[in-house]
Amino acid sequence: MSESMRNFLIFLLILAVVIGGGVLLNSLFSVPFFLGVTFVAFGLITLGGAVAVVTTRNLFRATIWLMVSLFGIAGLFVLLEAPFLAAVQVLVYIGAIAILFTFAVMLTRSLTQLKDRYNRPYATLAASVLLFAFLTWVIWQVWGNWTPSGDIMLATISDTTDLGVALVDKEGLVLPFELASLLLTAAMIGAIVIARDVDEDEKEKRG
Amino acid sequence: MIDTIVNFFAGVFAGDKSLMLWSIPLWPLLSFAAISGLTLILWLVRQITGTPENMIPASDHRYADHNHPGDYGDMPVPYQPYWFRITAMVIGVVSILITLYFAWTLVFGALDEFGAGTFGLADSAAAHGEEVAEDEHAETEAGHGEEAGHAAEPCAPCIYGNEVTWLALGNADDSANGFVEGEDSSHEIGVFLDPLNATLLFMVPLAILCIFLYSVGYMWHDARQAKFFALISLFSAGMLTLVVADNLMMLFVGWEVMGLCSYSLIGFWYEKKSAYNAAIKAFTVTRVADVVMLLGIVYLWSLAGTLNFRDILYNPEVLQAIGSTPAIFLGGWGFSAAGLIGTFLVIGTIGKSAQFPLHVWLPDAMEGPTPVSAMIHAAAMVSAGIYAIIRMYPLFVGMSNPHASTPTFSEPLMLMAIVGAFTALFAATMGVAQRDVKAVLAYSTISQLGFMMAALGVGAYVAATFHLITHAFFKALLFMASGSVIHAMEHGDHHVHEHGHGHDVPDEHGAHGHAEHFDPQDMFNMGGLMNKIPVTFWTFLAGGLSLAGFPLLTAGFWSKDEILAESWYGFNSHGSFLHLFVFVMLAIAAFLTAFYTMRQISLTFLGKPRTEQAEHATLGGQYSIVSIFMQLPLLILTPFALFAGFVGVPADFEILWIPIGRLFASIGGFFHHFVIYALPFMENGGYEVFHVDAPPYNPVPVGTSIIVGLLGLGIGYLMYGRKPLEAGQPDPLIKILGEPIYTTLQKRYYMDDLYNLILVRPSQAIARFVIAVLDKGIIDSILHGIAYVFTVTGDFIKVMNAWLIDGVGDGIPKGIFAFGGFMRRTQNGRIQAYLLIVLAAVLIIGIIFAISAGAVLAS
Amino acid sequence: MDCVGLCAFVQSLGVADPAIARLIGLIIGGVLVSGVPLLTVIFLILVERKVAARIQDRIGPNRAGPFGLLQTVADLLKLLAKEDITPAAADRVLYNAAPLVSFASVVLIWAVIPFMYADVAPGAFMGVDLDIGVLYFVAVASLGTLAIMTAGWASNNKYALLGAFRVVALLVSYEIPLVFALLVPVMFAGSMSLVDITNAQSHMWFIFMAPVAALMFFISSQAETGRAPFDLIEAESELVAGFNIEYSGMKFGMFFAAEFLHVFTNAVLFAILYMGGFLGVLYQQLPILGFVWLGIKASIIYFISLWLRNTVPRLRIDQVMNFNWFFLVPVSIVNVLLTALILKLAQVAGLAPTVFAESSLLGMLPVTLMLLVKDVLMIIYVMTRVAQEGRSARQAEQRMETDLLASAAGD
Amino acid sequence: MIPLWLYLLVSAALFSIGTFGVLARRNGVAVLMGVELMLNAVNINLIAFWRYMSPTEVNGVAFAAFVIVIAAAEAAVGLAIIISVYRSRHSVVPEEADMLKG
Repeated sequence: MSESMRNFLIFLLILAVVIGGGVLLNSLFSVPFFLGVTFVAFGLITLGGAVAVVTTRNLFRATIWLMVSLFGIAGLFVLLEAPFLAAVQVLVYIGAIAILFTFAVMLTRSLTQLKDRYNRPYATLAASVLLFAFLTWVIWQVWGNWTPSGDIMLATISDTTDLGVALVDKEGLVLPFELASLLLTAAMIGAIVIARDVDEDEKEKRG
Repeated sequence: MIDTIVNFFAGVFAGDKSLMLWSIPLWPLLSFAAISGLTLILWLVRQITGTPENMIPASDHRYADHNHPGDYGDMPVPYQPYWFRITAMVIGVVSILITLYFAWTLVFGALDEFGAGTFGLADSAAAHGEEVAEDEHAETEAGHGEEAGHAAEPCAPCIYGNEVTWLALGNADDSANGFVEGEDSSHEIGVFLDPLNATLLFMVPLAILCIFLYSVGYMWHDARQAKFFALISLFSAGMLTLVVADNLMMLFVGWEVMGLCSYSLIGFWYEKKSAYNAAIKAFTVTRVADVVMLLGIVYLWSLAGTLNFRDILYNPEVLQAIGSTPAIFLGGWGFSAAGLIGTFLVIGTIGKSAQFPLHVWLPDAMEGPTPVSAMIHAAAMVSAGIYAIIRMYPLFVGMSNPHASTPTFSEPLMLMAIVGAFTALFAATMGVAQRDVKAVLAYSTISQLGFMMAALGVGAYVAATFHLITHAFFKALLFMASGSVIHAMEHGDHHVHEHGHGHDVPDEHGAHGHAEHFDPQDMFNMGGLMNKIPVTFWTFLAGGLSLAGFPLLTAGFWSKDEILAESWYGFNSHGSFLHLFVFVMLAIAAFLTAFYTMRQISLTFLGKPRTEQAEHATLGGQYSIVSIFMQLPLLILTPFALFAGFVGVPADFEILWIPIGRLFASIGGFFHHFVIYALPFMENGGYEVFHVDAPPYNPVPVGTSIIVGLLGLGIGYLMYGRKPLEAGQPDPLIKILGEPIYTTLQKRYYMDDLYNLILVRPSQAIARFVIAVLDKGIIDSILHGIAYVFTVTGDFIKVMNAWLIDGVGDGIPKGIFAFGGFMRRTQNGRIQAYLLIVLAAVLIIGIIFAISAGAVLAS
Repeated sequence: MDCVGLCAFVQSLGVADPAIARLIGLIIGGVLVSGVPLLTVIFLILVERKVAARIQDRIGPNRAGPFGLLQTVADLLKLLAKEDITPAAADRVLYNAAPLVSFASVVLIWAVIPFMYADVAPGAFMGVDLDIGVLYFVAVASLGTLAIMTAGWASNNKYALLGAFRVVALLVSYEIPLVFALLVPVMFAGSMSLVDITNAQSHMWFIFMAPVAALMFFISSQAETGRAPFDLIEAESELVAGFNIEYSGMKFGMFFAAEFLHVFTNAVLFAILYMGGFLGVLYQQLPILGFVWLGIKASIIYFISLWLRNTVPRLRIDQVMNFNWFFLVPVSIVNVLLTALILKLAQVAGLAPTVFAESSLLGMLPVTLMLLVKDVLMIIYVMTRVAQEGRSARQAEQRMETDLLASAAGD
Repeated sequence: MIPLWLYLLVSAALFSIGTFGVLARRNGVAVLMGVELMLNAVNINLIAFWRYMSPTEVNGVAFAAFVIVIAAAEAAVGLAIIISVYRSRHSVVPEEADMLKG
C-alpha cells in the first residue's frame, strides 16, 4: 500500500475518532455536536503532538510537533472562552519560543539526531503511566460527578479589558506584572550573557 | 570635669585664697607632668617617624668628665635636642616662679590679716582671730563650709583652708574613735595656711626657685635636663604638698614623694656606682624610719578617727584623751598613746632629717648633682622632718610641760633632746676632719638639724622654726657656692687635660678613693680661688659666717643664740639638767661648727692655688650662661642668709649694755609671736604652755654664743688662714689630734663599716641563704615537683588524646567519609535521575494523602 | 446561540436547524474570506509587474489578453502544469507542509478584516470580529515565519537554510516595532477589535494623529513581507533564491502568492489601522462603497510599497539589524510612551474625548494637534541625531582611511 | 457543556507525557520541550478551573499569562545554557554535563 494511501487511511481514522468522540460527548453529556467535535479534535491534536514531541527522534520535527500541540492547546483555550490567552499562546509559543527552539536545534545541529533517544525509558515510562493513573484516579474521585452551577455558565465572562485593567490596578495584579517584566529582563540579560560566544568578546578585546 | 578644672584655675587667678593654696603644690606637679608628657611625645614621635635613637655621651659637655669622675663621661644616653631640654628648663623655672608668686601673695596676705593680732597677746589675738575667721568665712565661697566648724573652735590666727573628701570610709562607731564627736571617719584631704607653714611658704619656694635657677647653669651641659627638671619639679611638688597639707596623711604623701625623688635624684648619674649605691642607701635608711612613722600615723588614726591637724591639735578633749590613754605597746613603761605616737614620728624624723643612728645616708647623698644636695639639705627634705614635728608639737608634748616650773618631758621630747644634742656634736666632730668640700657641708647640716631637734626637745620650738628658716637659707647658699667651686675646679681640670700635662700633677692624696683620678671636690686641691671666682667667694663667705654664727650680723647667730638662750633659760630658772645637757653640747657643737667653717673657707679660697686645676679654675667666662645662672642664685640668697635673722631679735636684747634689740623693735620678736599663733592656746588643758614669750635677756647664753662663734672662727683662721697650706702639705689637724683620731673622724667613726658589718653583710648572708635554701631548695623544688606532676599528667593526657580523642575525632570524619562515598553514588549529577526520584517521592506522598483524604471522605 | 449574518441568510434560504445553518454559513464565509484574497492575488501580480515595468521604463506584460490581463492566469496554469518535485534529501512532510502554512498564515489574517459596513452585530461585513483582532493578526503573521523556517530547513539546502536564518532573524526582530506601532491605534480606539478601530477613526484618521507610528508600521510591515529594501530572504545575488530555492511548481507558486498577498494584506491593515478602513463617503447608505474606499486606500499603500521595492537598493543584513535595534525599536518605544502620556493628559484635561467614535471633528482637533506637534518634534530630534551620528561615523571612517594611507606610505 | 474532568484529563495526560519527555529524553532541547508541555498542562488546568469556577474574575487568565511569561523566560535561559554547554563540551545531553565545572 502506498504511502499516500496510508496517510489517507490515517486521516480517515482520525476523522472517525473525532466524529465518534463528538457523537459520544453529545450522547453522554449532551455536549453540542460541533463543540464536542472541536474539543475532541483539539484534544487529539494536543495529545498526539505531545506524544510525537517526546517520541520523535528528529529534534526539528519534535519542535514542529511541539507547535502543533501548543496550537491544539490554544484551540482548547478558545473553547474555554479565553481568546486572549489563545492568541498569546500562539504568539508567544509559536512565534517566539518555537523559533527559539528551532534556533537551538539548528545551533546544535550536529547532535540533532542522537543514536538512542532515551535513557532508562522503561522506569520513566512506568513512572509516567503511574502518575497518569494516579492523576486520573484523583480527578475521577474528586471531579468525577461534579457539575458547574448554571449561573456561572451563563455569567458574563471577564474579557481582555478586565484583564488589562487588573494588570495595572493598584489593588490588582500590578506588582506581579512588574515582577514578571523584571523577570523577563533578567532572563533576557542572563540568556545573552550565558549564550554569548567566548571568542566574541575576545574579538572585541582585540578591537 | 573640664569645667571643674577651668573653674579651679579661674578661681586661682581671681584670687580665691583657698584655691591658691590648693594650686601651690600643683604648679610643680604640672611642670613634672608637662615635661614627662613632652618626653613621652618626643619618644613616640621618634618611634613613629622611625628616627634612629642616636645615643650621645650622657654629658655632651665639652670635656669628658663633668661633675663626676671617669667611667661616666662616655656613657651613651638617648639624644634629646637642645630646644627640648631648654623647653624643659623653662617649664620648670616658670612653674616655680608661679608657685613663688602665689605663695608669697598668700604669705603677705596672711601677714596683713594676722598682723595686728600677732603682736598682741593671746586673748586679744584670739578675739581678732575670731573676727577674721568670720569675714574670711564670709569671703570664701560656700564650697568649704567646714571653715565655719573650724572657726567655731578656739582657733589661733585664722586659717585659709579647704577640704575635699578623699576617701569615704563611712561612719566609724564612736566607741573606737570617740574623741571627735560628729566627725565621720571619711578621710578628707585639704590645705590650710597658718603662721607656721606661712613661714615655710615664705622660705621653701624661694629656695627652690634659687635651686632651679642654679640647676639651669649647673646642668647646662648635661644631656638629661628633661629628666632632671621633671624629677626636681616632682620633688618640689612633694615638699609643697607637705607644707600646705592640713592632715598627717597628705603630709606623709608628700614625705614619701620626696623620698622617691631623693632616691632617683641622688642616683641621677646612675652610671656611677657610688651614685646608685648612695641612692639605695638613702632610700633604704629613710624607709626604715618611714615605716615606723607610718605606724605612728596609723595608731593616731585608730585613736582619733581623723588625721586633720586642727581636729586633733585644736581639740583639747582629743589631746587630753590621747595624752592620757596608755599606749597599746610599751604602755607598761608609762608610755602614753601620745608618747608612743610621738616616738614613732620622731623616729621617722630621725630618718628623714638624718639624726644620729640614721644619719649615714646624708653624707653620701652629695653623690647626686649639687642642686639636689641643696634641695635635700636646705629646702626640702631634711626641713620636712623638723616641720612635721613642729606641726604635731602639741601631740609630742602630750600632758607634759617642758616650760613648767618643774619641767616634765614626755618620751619623744626626751628622745629628741638627747638624740639632737648628741647628733649636733657628733656630726660636728666628723665635719672637722672632712676634706671633701661638700662633705663638710653635709655634716654641718646634720649637726644643725641636731640643733633643731634638741631645741624641740627642750620645748623651744619657736627657736627651732627660726633656725630651720635661717639654716635653709644659708645652707642652700653654701651648697650652691660649693657647687660652683667644684664646677670651677672641673673647668680647670679640663683645661689641664686639654693642655696635655694634666696627669703629671702628683695626686698624693690618693687616700680619697680613686688615686689615679683628680678629685675636683677635694679641698686640698683648691686654694686661692678667692681671685678666680670672687662672687662665689663673697657669697660663700656670707653663708659660712652665717653658719658659724658670726655675732650680731648673721642670721645663724640669732637663731642659734635663741636656741641656746631657751635651753639656758630652762636650766637657769627651773634647774632642769636636760636643758643644761643640751646647752653644753650645742655650745661645743657651735664652736666646732665655726672652726670647720673657717677651715673650709680658708682651704678653699685663701692662699695660693695648690694645683694647676685650681690655677685655671673658672666658671667659664664672666658672662657665660653657666656663670650667670650659677651666681645669680647666690646673690639672691646672700641677703637672706645675712639679714633674715633680724626678724627674731628679742626686743630686750642688749650686749655690753648697748640695747641692740631696740634697733629692731619694729620687727624684733615678730617671728616669735607670729609662729606661736600657729599653735593652740586654750586656757584650759594646759596648752598655754606654748605661748610662753621669748626668754628674758640673759648674758650667759649670749656671751657663750658670741664667744664660741668668734673663738672657732679665730682658731680656724690661725690654723689654716694665716699661713695657707702649700701644695702637698698635710692637714695640720693631724698633728693636733693625732693620726688615729683624725682618721676615725675622717672615716665617720667607721659607722658605715659598722653598719656594713652588722646589717648589710648579715642581710646579704641571709639573702644568700634564702636564695640557696628557701628559693632554690624549697620553692623551686616545689615548683619542679608541680611541673613534674603536670608533665606526667600531660603525658598521660597525650596518650589519652592519641587513643581516645583522636580515635573519636578521626573516626567521625572517617565514618562521614565512608557514608559520603556511599551517598556519592546517588549524587551522580544527572538531573533526570534526581527528577525521577522526585517524581517517585511525589507519587508516594500523593498516594498517601489521597488515601487519607479518601478515608476522610469515606467517613 | 444567536444566528446572524450568513447564518440568518442561510436560514432565510430555508435551512431549519440553526446548527446546520451555522455550519453552512461558516463554510460559505470561509470560502468567501479566503477566496477574496486568492482572487486578488491574481490581479496583484499583474499590477506589480506592470508598475515595475513602468518604473523601469518598459511596457511589461502585454501579450496575453487585452493589456496582458491574462498573463497571471497563464503563469498560474504553467505552475499548475509543472511537475511536483520533492528533493530526495528533503524532509517530505515538512517540505510539503511549509507552503501551505505560509499561504495559510496570510489568508488567516483576512478572517478579521472588516470589508464594509453592516448594520448587524459586529457592525461590519467580516469573517469574525475578534476583540483581540490585532493580536490575532500578529500571532498569525508569526506563523509565516515558522513556515519559512520549516521550508528552509526541510529542503535540506544550505542556501535555503541561510535564507531561513536570515528571514527568521529579520522577522523576529521587526515584529517588535510592528507591535509597538500597532499599540498606538489600539490605544486610541481602546480596543483591539479592528471594527472598533475603524469606527474610532470616523472623525479623524489616526495617520494624522500618529504619523510616526504609521511610518513605523509601514516600514516594519515592509520588512515583515521581506520586500525591498529588506528582501534578504531571496537575495538572488547572494543565496540563489533564498529559502524557496528547492521549490518549484505550485509550491513555489504558493510562496509567491503568499508574499504578494502578504504585501497587500499589510496595505489593507495599514488602511484599516491608520486610514479609517472602509470609512468614506456614503459608506453606511451604500455599504459596497466602503469596500471600494478600503480598496482605494489599500491600493495607494500597495503602490507606495511597490514604488519602494523598485527604487531602493538592498541593504546588508547587519545594516538591517542595526536599523531595527538602534533606530526603530527605541523610537517606537519612546513614541508609544509619549503618545500614551499626551493622550492621558489630554483626556484628563478634557481636551480629548474618551471615546473617539462618539466625538466630533472639533472635539478631535486639539488632541490631534498636540500629537502632531509631538510627532513633528520627535522627527526633527531623531533626524538631527541621525545626522550627527552619520557625520561622526563618516569622519571616523575617513580618519581610518587616512591612517591606513599614512601607514601604507610609511611602509 | 463539556465536563470539567475531561479538560483535567487532557491536562493530566499532557502533564504525564511532558514528565516522560523530561525524564526520558537524552537531548537537552527535548527535555526543555517536555517542560513546556508540563507548563501548558498546568495552563489548561488553570483556565479550565477559571472557566468553571470563577469566570467573572481575571485571576485564572492572569495566572496563566504569568505562567506563559515564566515559560518564555525559562525557555530562553534553558536554551542559552544548553548552547553554552554545547559550545563548551560539544554535547547537549544533560547526563553528560555532570561535573560541576565548565
